[in-house]
Amino acid sequence: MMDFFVAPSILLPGLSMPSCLATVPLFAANPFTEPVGVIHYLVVGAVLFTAGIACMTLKRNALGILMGIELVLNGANINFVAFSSSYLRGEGAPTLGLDGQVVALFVILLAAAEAAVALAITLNFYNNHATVDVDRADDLKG
Amino acid sequence: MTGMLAMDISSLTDVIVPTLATTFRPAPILAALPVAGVNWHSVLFLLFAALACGFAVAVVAADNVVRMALYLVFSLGATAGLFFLAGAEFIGAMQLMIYVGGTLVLLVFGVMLTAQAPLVAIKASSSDRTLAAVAGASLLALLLTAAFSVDAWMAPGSEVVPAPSATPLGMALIGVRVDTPPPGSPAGGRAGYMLPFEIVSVHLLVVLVGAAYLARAKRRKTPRAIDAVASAMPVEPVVASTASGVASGRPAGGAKSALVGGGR
Amino acid sequence: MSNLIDDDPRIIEFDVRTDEMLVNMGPQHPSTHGVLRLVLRTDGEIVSETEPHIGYLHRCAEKIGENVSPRQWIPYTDRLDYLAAMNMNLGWALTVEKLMRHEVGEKARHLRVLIAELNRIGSHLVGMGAYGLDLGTFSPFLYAFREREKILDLFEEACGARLTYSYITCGGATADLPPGWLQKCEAFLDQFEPIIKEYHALLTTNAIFVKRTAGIGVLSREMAIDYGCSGPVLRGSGVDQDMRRDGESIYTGMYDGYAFEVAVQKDGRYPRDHSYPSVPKEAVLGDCWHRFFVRMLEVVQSMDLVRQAIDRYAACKEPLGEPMKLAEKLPVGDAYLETEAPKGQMGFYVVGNGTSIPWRVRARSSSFSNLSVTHELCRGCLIADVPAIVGSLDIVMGEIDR
Amino acid sequence: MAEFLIGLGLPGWLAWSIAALVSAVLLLNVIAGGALVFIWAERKIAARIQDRLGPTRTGGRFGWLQSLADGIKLLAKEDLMPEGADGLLFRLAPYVSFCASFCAFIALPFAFDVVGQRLNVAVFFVVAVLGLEVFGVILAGYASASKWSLFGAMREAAQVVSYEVPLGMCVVVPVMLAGTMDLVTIGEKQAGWMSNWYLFHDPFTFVIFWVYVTCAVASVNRAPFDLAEAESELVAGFHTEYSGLRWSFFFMAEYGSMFLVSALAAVLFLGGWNGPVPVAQLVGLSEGTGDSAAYFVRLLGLGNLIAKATLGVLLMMWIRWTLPRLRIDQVMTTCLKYCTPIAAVMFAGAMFWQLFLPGGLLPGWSRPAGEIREGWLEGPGGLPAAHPTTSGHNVGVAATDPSDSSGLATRSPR
Repeated sequence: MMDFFVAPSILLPGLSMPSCLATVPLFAANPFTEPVGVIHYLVVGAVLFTAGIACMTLKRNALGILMGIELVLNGANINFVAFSSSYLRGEGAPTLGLDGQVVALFVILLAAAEAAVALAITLNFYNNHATVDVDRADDLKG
Repeated sequence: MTGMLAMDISSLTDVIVPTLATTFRPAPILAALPVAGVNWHSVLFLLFAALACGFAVAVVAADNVVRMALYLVFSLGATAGLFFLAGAEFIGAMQLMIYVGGTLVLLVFGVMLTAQAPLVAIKASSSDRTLAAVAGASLLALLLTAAFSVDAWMAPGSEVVPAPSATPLGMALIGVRVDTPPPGSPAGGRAGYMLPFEIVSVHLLVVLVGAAYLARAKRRKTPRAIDAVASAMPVEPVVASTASGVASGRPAGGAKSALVGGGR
Repeated sequence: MSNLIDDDPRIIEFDVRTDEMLVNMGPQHPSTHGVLRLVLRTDGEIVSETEPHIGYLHRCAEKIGENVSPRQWIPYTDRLDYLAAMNMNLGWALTVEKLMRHEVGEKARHLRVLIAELNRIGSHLVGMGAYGLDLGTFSPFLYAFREREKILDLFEEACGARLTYSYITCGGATADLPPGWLQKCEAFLDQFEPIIKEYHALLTTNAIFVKRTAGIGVLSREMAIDYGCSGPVLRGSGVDQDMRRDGESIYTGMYDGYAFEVAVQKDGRYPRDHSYPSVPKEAVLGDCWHRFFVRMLEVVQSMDLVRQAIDRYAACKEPLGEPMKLAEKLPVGDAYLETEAPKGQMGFYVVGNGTSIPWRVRARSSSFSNLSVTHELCRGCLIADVPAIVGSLDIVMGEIDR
Repeated sequence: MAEFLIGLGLPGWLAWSIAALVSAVLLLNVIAGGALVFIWAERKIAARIQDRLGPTRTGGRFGWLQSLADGIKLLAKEDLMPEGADGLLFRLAPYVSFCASFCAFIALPFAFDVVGQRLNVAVFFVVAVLGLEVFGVILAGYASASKWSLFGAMREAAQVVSYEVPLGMCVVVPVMLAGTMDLVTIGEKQAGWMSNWYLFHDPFTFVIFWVYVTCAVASVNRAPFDLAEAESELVAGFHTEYSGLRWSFFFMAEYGSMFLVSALAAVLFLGGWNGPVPVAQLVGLSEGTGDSAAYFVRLLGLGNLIAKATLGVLLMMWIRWTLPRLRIDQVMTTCLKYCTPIAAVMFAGAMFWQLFLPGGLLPGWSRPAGEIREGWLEGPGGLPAAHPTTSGHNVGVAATDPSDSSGLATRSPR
């Protein structure tokens, strides 16, 4: 499992490197001693987001797709909290302040509601077709 | 008299502690340890980030739906840890309680209800896997380049910050913004969140009532004969087998009574 | 893929597809008294069908009865209902005496009433304690056994055994009571009187106990009579029948002159209900609570009978008399007699063919017919109710499987 | 602790790590020690209730080594796994359950500022983590591949999740009275005589305490609500297939959360580390007067809290050995039809009481706990009233209210 935040430059040999190569030393230095910045959280958020998208595309089980959605929502949440936290932004940098946290709060609440409805639909689907395999949900096919 | 007693004890200890400190000097080897000042905040961040990303990838990789649910629980738990580290304690606790303790319990209930024997592990074909891997990697690369392109985000975090407190968040939710506006933010009052807060609560009520209605258990007059469970694998022929729960506990042999036998 | 909903008109709507499970409340289950196996068909928590499987404790007791003389079969009757061995001995002894038309002395009759009723108290105590266990509380079991130990000490003094006594035998009893036994028995009864109130407080009036038993497993009068239930199960449904009063003369003769009231609810009132807790409003006649309450009343009733038996036994001066000889010749013919055992009407049938070995021996078990009611009572109840219902029937597998 | 080590010349980060390690080990021992004592206490109490002696022969007079004997037996027992079981989940379940129970101890204060990590959202964190124990149970039930354990797991999951609602509501009332979720502040606001305890603050909170006790007993799966391991029906519920060390982890998790729930009740309602009579203040010792005095006061506080928590656990044991078990639907109805409505009404009552009678019936009778609320309104950016910015690095508004004499500004995490 690639350790993303230590050396992203290895990951993207082929692509044209962005101008920010100069700040790579931020990561070349020992990650254990450097204070954590927003970029670290953005990387984790990106990984979660991508895993969520992959899970939604890959899984044939309706509940697998639901789990993918949860991962995507959490990826977004991490970014919101990262931008709202004064730890990570350093002195004087404009942060989202409280708004980031409140939006994250609403995302969590609405994810609960969404999961409830999605599960009700899945159970009814399972009830009608005795399976949760989404590939078998092709009744409307022409 | 008691006051006197208190004085004696405290004066006594004031003598002991300094002498103890001077005599016991850790040997210089301690200072020569290879790792300079380890920043615990970063180390914990690396731990929780590794957990979150590792289990997220494990969710994608796993086939058994129950294992996927377990890995998701660990991944979201680690995310809650990340929130705590970022200073958003209330959001971390909220994530633990609502998300992991509520939504995922709901999800696990759904898994338990539907994960009958044939549906537990639906294998994805290998071609889909490689396709998903390539698409995922490219999307990740795109996101990372975008993230690295902004220099402002690359600055390391600050050391000394105010202790996190949930009260400003609570006050914001009822409309009174008591937190100091961050430096450089536009002047003028910032909006409280009274209206969205009320809307979300009503929304949650409506949604949960709807979901409960959608998945309600309906009464029925006669006990329902179990019909054949359509196998999830299109390859296998549809086997008319009694779907008797997770582990089939069919009583061994026994008389051909109506209860046990039956040509289902 | 065709629509799988079976459009059967009887089905109004379909259920969330939870599969019905066949669940084994297996022979080694802690709450089925002894080795009873219940196959439950459950849909989630609701039990739709129950099928008891028995036979795990079968020992061919009746076949052995055809190879030994009646007095030699007494130890086998101990092992039928091992919680009330004295009543079993009494039932078999009376049946043989009915066949032989052998009259037992008055002292032996009073001794038999004394011992049988004392054993009924012991059996009901075990019933009460085990029922507490089925509902999840452990303490009443130990309170019940503390009292039962005292009864067993008395029996040990009388006949040397604590569980399988073989004390009452054809033609009387194997030995007379040792001196001083009556005073000890009376002392036990005196200290047992207030403890009954303790049991009522512990279980009968306990709010959670009432919630778990009132209105559960309601057995109607007609169904109780149809299935041939007997004893506290029958009286719990309000049927006024007790073999000690309605039985055959040879059995009821023993209880002549005893002040005796059948513990059954007649027109809404239990006998002497002034000193007992009132019936809770949720309790329906014939439910688990009433069966339990009838057993508690019978304990008090048996205590009165024992006191009267002590006085009458002390009053008759002549010796106890010898029991029948081991190899007594049985007349040709048969005899069937039902006695009121603690679990219900225990019937014994014996066929003599002139030799000292009976030609055929058969025992009619009360628990067997009481158990046959479970699939009626357990239909539609929750899984937690099944042990509550089976516990209220107070069945003993030794008696059922024989 | 860390300052002390730094004083000894250790580098900063090593000092902080050792301090964290020490508090973690201490908390672990609280659970382990607690479990040992409670195993013995449960056997003795059960015996006394059932008119018998309980363990007498193991180790000296009162059989106090019985817990050790149990421990050795559990260690020696073979850890078998049923044939159809799902290996990973089966092994993981007890540790998930134990971690959830242990994790909540981090935010639990044992005396003034003697706490693993002083969280500002301590109450919320404890209740949230308490709910996570359900996963250990569900995993155990599913992984044991037997119908009975699945029944037990589903019952327990449904029960614990549904009892979280009234539990949450009961916990909110003391938080409202104290104006903060920080357990240390809640405990400290109940200092002084017993009348300052929130239990006696107003009649509504008194009722809420008893609803809390019921919900706590239910959410920890004890006494009349122990559906999951109902011996008579489900053999032993979700941990039927476990034996040996794994089973002992479930056992420790149960005793840990029992102690936790009682300690939470003690801090929220019964004044936490403040004894019925403020002995420390009477004797003249208090936080301010020198190190050893503060240490003694905290030791006294520690004793108070552990005594109250132990009383709570003994109460649970007493209930267990007297009452029969409720049926699953009766448990659910008590939650939805009795606990939640009563908690809601009492919460509303406490709120109105707090709004209209902040000083209690007699104005001076109990210290007005509501000022923290006003303090916030005058904050910068809020209403125009100027607010004295407290010294030091605390840019935001002080979490403590100005009138609180012993107000300690929340310390900076670094």
